[in-house]
Amino acid sequence: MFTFDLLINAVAAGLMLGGFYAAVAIGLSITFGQLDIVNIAHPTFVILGSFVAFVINESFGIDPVLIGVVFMPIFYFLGMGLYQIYYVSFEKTGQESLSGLAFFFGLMFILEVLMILAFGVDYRLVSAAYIGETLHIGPLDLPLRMLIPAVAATLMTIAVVLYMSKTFMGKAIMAVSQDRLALQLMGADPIRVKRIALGIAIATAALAGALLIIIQPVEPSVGRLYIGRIFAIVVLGGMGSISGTFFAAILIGVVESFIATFYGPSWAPAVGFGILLLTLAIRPQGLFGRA
Amino acid sequence: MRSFTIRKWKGRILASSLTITDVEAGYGSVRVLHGVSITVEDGESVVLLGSNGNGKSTLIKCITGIVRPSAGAITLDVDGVTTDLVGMAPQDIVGLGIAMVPEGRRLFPALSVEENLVLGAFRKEARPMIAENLDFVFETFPRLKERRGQLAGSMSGGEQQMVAVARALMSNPKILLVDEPSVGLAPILVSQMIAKIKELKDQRAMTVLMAEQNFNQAIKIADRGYVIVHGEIAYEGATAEDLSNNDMIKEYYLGA
Amino acid sequence: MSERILEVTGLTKRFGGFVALDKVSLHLDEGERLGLIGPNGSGKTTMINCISGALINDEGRVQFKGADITGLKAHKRAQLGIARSFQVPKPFGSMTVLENLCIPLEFAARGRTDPGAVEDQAMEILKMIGFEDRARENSAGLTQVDMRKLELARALAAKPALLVSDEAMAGLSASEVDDILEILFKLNATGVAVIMIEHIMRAVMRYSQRIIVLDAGQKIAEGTPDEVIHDPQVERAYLGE
Amino acid sequence: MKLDKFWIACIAILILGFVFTKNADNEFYFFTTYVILQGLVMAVAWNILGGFTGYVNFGAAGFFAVGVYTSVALNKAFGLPLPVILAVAGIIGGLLGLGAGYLTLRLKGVYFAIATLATALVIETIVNNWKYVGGAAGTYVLQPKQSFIFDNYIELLFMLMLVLSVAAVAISRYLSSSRVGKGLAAIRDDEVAAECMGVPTLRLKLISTTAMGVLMSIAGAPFPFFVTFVDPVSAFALLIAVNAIAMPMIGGTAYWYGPVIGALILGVVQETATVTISSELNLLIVGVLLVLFITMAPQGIVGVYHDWRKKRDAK
Repeated sequence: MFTFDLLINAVAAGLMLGGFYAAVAIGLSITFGQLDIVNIAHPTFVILGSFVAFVINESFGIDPVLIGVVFMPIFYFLGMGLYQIYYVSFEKTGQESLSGLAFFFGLMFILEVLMILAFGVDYRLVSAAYIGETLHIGPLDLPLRMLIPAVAATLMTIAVVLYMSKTFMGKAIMAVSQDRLALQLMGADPIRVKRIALGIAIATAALAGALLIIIQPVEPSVGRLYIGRIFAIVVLGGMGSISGTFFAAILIGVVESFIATFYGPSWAPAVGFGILLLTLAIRPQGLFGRA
Repeated sequence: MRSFTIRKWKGRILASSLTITDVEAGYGSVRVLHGVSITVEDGESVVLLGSNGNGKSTLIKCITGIVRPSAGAITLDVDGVTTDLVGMAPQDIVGLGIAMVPEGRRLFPALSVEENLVLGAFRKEARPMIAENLDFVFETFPRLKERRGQLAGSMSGGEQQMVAVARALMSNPKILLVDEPSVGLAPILVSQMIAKIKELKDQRAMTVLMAEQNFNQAIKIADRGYVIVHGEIAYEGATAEDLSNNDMIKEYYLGA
Repeated sequence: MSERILEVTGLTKRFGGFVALDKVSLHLDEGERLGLIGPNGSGKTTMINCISGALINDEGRVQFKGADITGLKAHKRAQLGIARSFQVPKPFGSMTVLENLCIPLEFAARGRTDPGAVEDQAMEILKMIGFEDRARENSAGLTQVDMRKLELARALAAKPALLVSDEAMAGLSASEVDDILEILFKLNATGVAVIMIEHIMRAVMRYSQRIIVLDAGQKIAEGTPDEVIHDPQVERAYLGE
Repeated sequence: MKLDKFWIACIAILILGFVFTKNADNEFYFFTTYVILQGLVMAVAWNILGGFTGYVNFGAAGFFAVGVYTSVALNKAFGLPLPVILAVAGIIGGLLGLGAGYLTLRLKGVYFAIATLATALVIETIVNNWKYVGGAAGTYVLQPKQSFIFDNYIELLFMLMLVLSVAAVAISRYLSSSRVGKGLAAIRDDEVAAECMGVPTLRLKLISTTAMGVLMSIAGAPFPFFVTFVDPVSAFALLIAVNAIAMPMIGGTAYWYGPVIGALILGVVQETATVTISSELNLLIVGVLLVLFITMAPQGIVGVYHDWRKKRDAK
């Protein structure tokens, strides 16, 4: 049944979903879009963030969003270390593209299986007072378990956009894949710039993971569902434009929400991949591309 | 460690000069330079002349560390402190106050003009002076001020060359290296650009080394210069007149 | 009376708004040696990309041996007898020198090869340019001058009627330049027409029977080496105004 | 045609396999070997595109599942005999491969890899929603009663997969040593140079992707009869996609025998690990081995062996 209430609720759900997608995609937007590193394991780091939130929430009852924020620095160092391995093994020897891709593919499995070994394949949940509460505004229902992640994700996006546009390092990150040599001529060390960038990218996964487990129960292989979706968002968003990524995420969220509302939730996952394939085939530079 | 010594020099730099001795360099097993020696004294404008593919750009790249010489020495003298540049990374050499306007401009095409300029001030010593330097380059190139928000990649060739020069100035350099500023520019723009570089050099008391194939434009700003043919110094002109009155020049260029 | 082998008429190529080549015409006779020179960014490489089919021109026509080949794919042109060497050598890095030559022999020159094993023919070509002792070496590990030789040997293995040589000598020493020149002379002696793009003036002047000068996408001069050198427009293009 | 060592070995393997079915009783062996051989066919197929041509396919599971579900649908709709099912699965897989081949026109390297991944996941979503073949819930497939000249159906499937393996290896070996194979190697080394040397790059890439698609899809076609219960989780299993990449990478991608070696070694290790330890650990082993080989020995076991021999000869 197509009703007005259904429609605006679908839009609202899509906006919130899209906001959350931005949190997952923003890290990949930095790695894939800015650094040309195809971190296919990014969603798995997000799941890692979910399990960190799960473990700490269960043991100490701390709010999952707070856990996510607190763990960002730890994930940051994880990302810096990861770049160092990637740099030494692939970038330095000039075989980053395909071997690097396979490397992250392998890394994805290792992480996923380690989580399966540690936590099993059962779905895990977190608890917080607001999960289960819903805000009612007229005909609009805004479940807090969606609204809070969407708000947190939007704040994180704003923070990253500010960092990228206002700091020297942020601008250097934007520049490093455009012309690495020219960046050296500006006096910046591209390896350090990339290390910091991947650190930031993985740090966003810590919070994104915590947000994910607020929205839905999580098991280790859930991350794979996000691969196509976030690649679609990043490519659609114009490869590395953070604000473009945010709007692409919102777009995908709304479209998925519509599909789920009017056709059934099982078709929703194909939206991202379908849009990705179309984008790659028709307009590889994305919809919100700067260039 | 290096940055520590630089900090000591800050604010009381008196003189800076480059000495290049017997440099040999190339790409992989291609040897482009066969024992080149040149000097650039403080406050001079020195031009490297010669047609394409003879090694002018390679020499500039050796100075900034983009190409590592296989033999020879490149030393920078600043205020009596001598630094051997061979083996240093480009970002560290830039940190010493040497800026380069690369061939083909090499802007960050997907960043705005202003973002490009700000990145020029990345090195620590330049950051405190970013506001005044930005004012200065906007004054020098008013066109860039108008277009500060535009993506660098969407600018015309002449405007891009302005951005490249302005961006190099943002690092507050003592020595400015300019590599083939005329490439891809209409003749009228070449002449304007080279005049501008001369003007800037005088205003900011810089030392300039420029590689340029456009002989007649390059000698307009030259105090003296070298002609490089096939990786060797074919002629050293002690003055600009020396160069322009040399009837061998055409032979060097066209191999007649 | 020799035949026209290549006829390029009013060729225009744009990249976005940038006009890389603006209505350039050129022709080449069978067995002729043509030099194509001009300052950086004058459109030389774009021109040979349009001749070899790596790029398709926007306007104008390319005719080869009297047939219109405008719009034909690069591999078809190679099969018809247009070979090119690359400025930056592009060897098939996983293969030996000999195997590198087998690719054009089996693809570009298919149907035009002599009877007998492909490897023997590859070996003959290597012998002709004095390169046979490197036949079994892996191509990725060659020195720069040897890579250039391989580029030319591989182009030769395509059994071309026209060879386009893109800066085969950049960055080589004087004696190495002479080696490459000698190979190109030998090649031409077998009846192959050659278009040479080169920055090393000494080499182009010596090699070319006729020279065409491009500047900013336009043909500014054409003639014998001597005529071209004394052309004031050429002087302006190189020395500036 | 003279029989060379390769063909003698192939025939010997097929005869041995047949004798095995007549003498071994424990069905476990057939189950295990079937799984290893299925991995082998997938690895060999992957390598035709990934190793010979240089285009990485992350969507192996998608191609496999196309075979699986073609089989399920045809069996349910018409009850067709297995050979017909295999043929149709091959055609559909080939068409999908052909489509992937046209993708290479626009998408190079990383983008191609991501596009294949996306394709696989779109197929998965379609299957999840295709009620006729069981949708997300899955469906049971009955093994046919008669099993030809074999004692039971698993022996037949084992023999079928053995024949497929030999065929896949023969095709891969032919492709690598023929004129086509040389052209593919040229494309992998430098596509632009290849085109300029007269190599019809698009046509050869289409041959390569189509062969890959046919083989992967055919490898999946007997799967429903092997497991008797198919759902998207098993048809699109993670392990299938990883193995298709890991086996060639570990064995060595440059030669036709690389993926064979990789598949046999990794397959045996996996089957042993599954029985003796756990299936999760099995996945972990694949992941760790894959990452180790990519970082330490990108040429795989075959490459390590060649290096070792070169060093020995140099002494």
